[in-house]
Amino acid sequence: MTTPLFAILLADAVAAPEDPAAKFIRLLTVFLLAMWVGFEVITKVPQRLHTPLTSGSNAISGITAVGAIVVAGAVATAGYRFGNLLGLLAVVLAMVNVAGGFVVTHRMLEMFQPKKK
Amino acid sequence: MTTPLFAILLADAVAAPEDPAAKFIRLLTVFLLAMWVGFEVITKVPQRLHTPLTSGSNAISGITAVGAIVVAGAVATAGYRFGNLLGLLAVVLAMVNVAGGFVVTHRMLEMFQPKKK
Amino acid sequence: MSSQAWINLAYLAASMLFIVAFKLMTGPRTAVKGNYLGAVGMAIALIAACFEKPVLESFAERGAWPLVLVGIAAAIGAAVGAVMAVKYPMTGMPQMVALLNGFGGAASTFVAGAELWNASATAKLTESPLGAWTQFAIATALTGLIGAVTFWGSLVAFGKLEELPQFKKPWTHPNRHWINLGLAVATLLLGWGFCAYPSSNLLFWLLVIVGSGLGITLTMPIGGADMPVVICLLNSYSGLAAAAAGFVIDNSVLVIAGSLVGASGLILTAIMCQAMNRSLVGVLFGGLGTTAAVSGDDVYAGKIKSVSAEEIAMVLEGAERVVIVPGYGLAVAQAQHAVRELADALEKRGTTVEYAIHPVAGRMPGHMNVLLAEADIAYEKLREMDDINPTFPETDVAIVIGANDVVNPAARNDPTSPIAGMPILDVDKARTVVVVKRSLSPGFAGIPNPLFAADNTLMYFADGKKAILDLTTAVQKN
Amino acid sequence: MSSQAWINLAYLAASMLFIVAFKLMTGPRTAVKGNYLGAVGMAIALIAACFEKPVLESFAERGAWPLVLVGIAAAIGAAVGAVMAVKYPMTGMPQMVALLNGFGGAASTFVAGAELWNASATAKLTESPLGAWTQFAIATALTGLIGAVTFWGSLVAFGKLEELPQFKKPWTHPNRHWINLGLAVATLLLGWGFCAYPSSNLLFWLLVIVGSGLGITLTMPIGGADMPVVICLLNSYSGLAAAAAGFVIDNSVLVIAGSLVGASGLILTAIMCQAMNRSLVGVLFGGLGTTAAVSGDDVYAGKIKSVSAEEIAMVLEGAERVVIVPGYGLAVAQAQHAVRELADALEKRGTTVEYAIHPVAGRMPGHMNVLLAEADIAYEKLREMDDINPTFPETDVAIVIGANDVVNPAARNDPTSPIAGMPILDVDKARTVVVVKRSLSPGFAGIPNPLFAADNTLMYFADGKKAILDLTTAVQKN
Ligand SMILES: NC(=O)c1ccc[n+]([C@@H]2O[C@H](COP(=O)([O-])OP(=O)(O)OC[C@H]3O[C@@H](n4cnc5c(N)ncnc54)[C@H](OP(=O)(O)O)[C@@H]3O)[C@@H](O)[C@H]2O)c1
Ligand SMILES: NC(=O)c1ccc[n+]([C@@H]2O[C@H](COP(=O)([O-])OP(=O)(O)OC[C@H]3O[C@@H](n4cnc5c(N)ncnc54)[C@H](OP(=O)(O)O)[C@@H]3O)[C@@H](O)[C@H]2O)c1
Repeated sequence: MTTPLFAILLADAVAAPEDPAAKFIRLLTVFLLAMWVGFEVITKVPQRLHTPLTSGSNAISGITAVGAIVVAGAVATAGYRFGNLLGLLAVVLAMVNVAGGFVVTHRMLEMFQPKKK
Repeated sequence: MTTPLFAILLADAVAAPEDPAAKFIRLLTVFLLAMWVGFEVITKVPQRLHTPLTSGSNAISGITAVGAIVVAGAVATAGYRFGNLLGLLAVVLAMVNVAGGFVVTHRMLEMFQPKKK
Repeated sequence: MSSQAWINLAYLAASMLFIVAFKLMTGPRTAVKGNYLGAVGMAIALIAACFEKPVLESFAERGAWPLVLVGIAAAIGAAVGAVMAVKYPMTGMPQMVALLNGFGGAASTFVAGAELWNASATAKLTESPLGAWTQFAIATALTGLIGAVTFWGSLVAFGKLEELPQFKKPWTHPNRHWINLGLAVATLLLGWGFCAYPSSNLLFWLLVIVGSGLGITLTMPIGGADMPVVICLLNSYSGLAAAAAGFVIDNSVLVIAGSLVGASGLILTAIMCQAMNRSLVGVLFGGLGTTAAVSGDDVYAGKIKSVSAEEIAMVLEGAERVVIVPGYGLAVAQAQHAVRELADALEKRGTTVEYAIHPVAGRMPGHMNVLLAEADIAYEKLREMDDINPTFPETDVAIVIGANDVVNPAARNDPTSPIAGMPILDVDKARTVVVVKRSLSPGFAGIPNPLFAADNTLMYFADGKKAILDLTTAVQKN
Repeated sequence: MSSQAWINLAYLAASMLFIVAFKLMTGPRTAVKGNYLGAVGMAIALIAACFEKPVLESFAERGAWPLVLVGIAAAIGAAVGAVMAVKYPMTGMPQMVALLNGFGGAASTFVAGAELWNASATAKLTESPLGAWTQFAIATALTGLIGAVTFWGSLVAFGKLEELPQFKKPWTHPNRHWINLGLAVATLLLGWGFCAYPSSNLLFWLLVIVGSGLGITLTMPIGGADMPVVICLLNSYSGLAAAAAGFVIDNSVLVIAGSLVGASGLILTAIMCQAMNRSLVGVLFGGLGTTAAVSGDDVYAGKIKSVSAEEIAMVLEGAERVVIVPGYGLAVAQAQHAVRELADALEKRGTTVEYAIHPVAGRMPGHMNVLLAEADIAYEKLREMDDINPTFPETDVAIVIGANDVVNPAARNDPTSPIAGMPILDVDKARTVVVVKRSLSPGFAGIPNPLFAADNTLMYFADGKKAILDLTTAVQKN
């Protein structure tokens, strides 16, 4: 028979296909797994490549450009264009980070290559 | 007809069920990350512990019991009880796997412990 | 937070506990804790499953009895598993793992089947189409298929390792490759059909039947000695089946745990093949396990020095450093405790005793470690191949007990040998080598071993356990 | 498959490419490929972003110009970044990384701010409540806060490393701990408030302002030499800010890439602290960087042997094995090419030359490796501490160029030394030690170095570059 507790749980469970909390936990799952992969993979990078590692990971942190593009390119409710402007600014900043990071890493790594004299 | 971003997020979260393809990719993401973690972590297990590793991972593969519980305990549409029966069978089999796996692993690992004579 | 969110959080916690469990498997002390944490994770996941929406709805509609039934089923399963685990002898671990593995695979198949049954029933009642679910049809088909292959393959592997009479001879029907091909084609056709009609229970179960056939015909021809590779591969499959089931019911803990197990099995399979210097395809479809034994007459003729326990005891008297090399014969003879006593006797006299463990000695990765650990031999004394090989030239006596292929110098010297290139333990470099086995018959690879004919080798023909017990007595008498 | 599914697939591909990129960072050859793959992943993700539903809707409604604007903004950013990256001198890498890092942090803040702005505008229009979104309010607040701290912290770090006059002296306001505490309390209060009113733009931007303050006041007191630790930490923060932004806009590629970067930064921070034998808290809140230099008079008095280039050239003549030990001074003097020439001259005469790289030599992990690689010195000759330390007793001459703390034997011998316990390069065990530096002034740790007064040490006082050039000439003359 239906106890009050179960009724509540039930109502909750039937309500929405994916509620924000469930979404949060889903992203948390991805976050924790990716963190773990990161720790495992990066502890294997040798000391001598730590500077390029820093700049390379720096470039990848520019991934926030993805978010920037979406907010910059989205439809703005009339009178609320400020969001788009912020987005554009974010695009510029993030792209400096991305391009700068990858290029500088490449420049450094090129130096590690054996060269013909 | 303005449909700003948040409204879409909101609509996504509250009303529309996630489309199957998107769901599949979401699970694929988790799968690939977990595989990667698995490879990184397990390559570090020393040879001498490979037998307990096999039985331990065996126990964990009994996680399918979770699915078994859900299908066994679910409401069956009248006349369609066969699904529940299958589920119950799956519960039994999966629990043999789970309990057997963990116990046998423990038994083996106990042997590796230094003992007082 | 909704109840679903709480459940997902519990699943997440369980997933992380599983990863930590694997992480702790790196040392024998931490591994015990790892195993506990794995069990805790499992418990959390199982309890959370009882609060899933369909279960709660069923509770509301039909009362507690379905959940009670589930509880009873779980209790029966757990009891059976625990009893098996406690009762099964340590030497039979490979079989035990195979059996448990098969059960896991079967469970996954049944979960997918039940899910499909319920879904198609609902679809029929509500007349809503299942057409758009191609990805989930694939996942369902894969679960059913992999689960069935795992179950039957594991049963065959179990039979072979238990040396049940029906499985003694590898099955080598002349047309077996055609049969396999036929089954594979049938699998593809049924799979394709199922994706087109994803609500068809019939197609699903046909797929399961074909998968069962494949599981049997693929495993039957493989020699008993190759079974460990097959077991690890099936272990990996059972994980992948669980992950696929996770896709079917949209559950991330199944996906994560399943893929961890899948990765673990794949790695072990790869390591084993590497250590045997064979390819996976060779193991699965080749026939090394079925090669007729090559005659060793030319190799051994007139060069074998057979000795008694007393003679060996005399050799051991002067030894400062003794290395014991266990192999599959140790497991067959169950001589691990006897070995321990011999080592104790030697150590009491001041001799250093160590053990050289080859990665594929025995019939399962880590097999020797488990056996010797059962006899209370300290973990630190079990040394891995690369670690101990350089020390053989400084070893006075190497005692090889029931090992053969893993100490065969032909792997190093004879490029035409079937095991050429396989890394071996260099016992032949020890001052004296004592080999304990019952006869001159070959080991798993079916080839003669020049070591037995070497100048510095003494053969002691007897059952492993009896031989070591006699030797210990002789040593203690001296 | 829906368009959203394709986009998500693209994001997944990008995420996997990022992981592969890190995985390939394990060797200098594969790392180049890794960097390419990382860039490819980024390109895929950025292109996919242009097909996100809001962007497409905007395209349908307002035409192409918003997307064109985005393209222009991206092009400007990329051009600026690329030019900076090509133009900046190699010795300034730490600064460069700090600056780029700061931009990434600021971008994350703006993304969260823009998202919030649009969302709250919609909420106002549609009068739908935002109340239930606590988790996302937390994510938004965190993104804004971490981003602001990262940006301002990075700017300060940049200023210190560039040795801009404003940043020369570490800021040590007597009440700074109180100020930090006040800002921290304000952060918590604002964060709490924002979670209660998650549609408040005002609260968000106040939080950003307070975060900016924290970024400055936390970084200002830290000594310039400790900046590399701060940079790695901020690098980690910028990753975490991106991951938090991923939570805000529900995007897994941001979450995955962000957490990879977060993990990387945390690991580097930990490694650096370990190699300096200091705790992270000590670096962030302690004051080793600000210690007044201890007088070295008692240590050095009467024991310093100052020599000329010609004298050193004579010592080098008889040497069979020379080890060069670079330190921060090498970067300051930009002497890497000169060192290369010296090594060439020595090698031409048959001398073996190797380089001993201490993990925290210089001002950034791997700093010396990058510098020496710039001068075309073969990767294999750069040897790590644990690897080369045992060889110093067989080394004829160790040439220490601009290194100080990393060769200070007090770390080994004097338990009261501030660097006691820090692992060092054992150059004092070489037959002869040549130290090239401008004066007897201390290095980063601000303590005297007994090595300079040792019997087998010759001091050569000059600017690093000039000194090595003179030495090379002297060697070639001999
Ligand atoms: N460990 C793994 O994971 C794994 C997996 C698959 C395959 N393999 C293969 O298995 C082989 C293992 O090598 P191994 O050297 O351990 O074993 P082996 O080469 O199979 O030789 C075992 C020897 O033990 C002797 N033996 C059997 N019962 C005995 C008893 N009761 N008392 C005394 N001796 C007995 C046998 O000779 P008698 O009959 O003359 O007594 C036989 O020559 C390798 O070829 C490996 O590639 C290993
Ligand atoms: N690598 C990292 O990641 C990192 C991060 C944070 C902190 N640190 C710290 O930085 C220190 C690094 O040690 P280190 O031995 O490389 O450097 P150091 O101990 O800081 O010493 C550098 C020496 O170089 C000399 N020098 C400066 N400019 C020069 C020039 N133009 N020509 C010749 N010599 C010059 C200086 O002496 P004169 O002024 O007499 O010439 C100084 O004694 C360690 O204490 C470490 O803990 C490193």
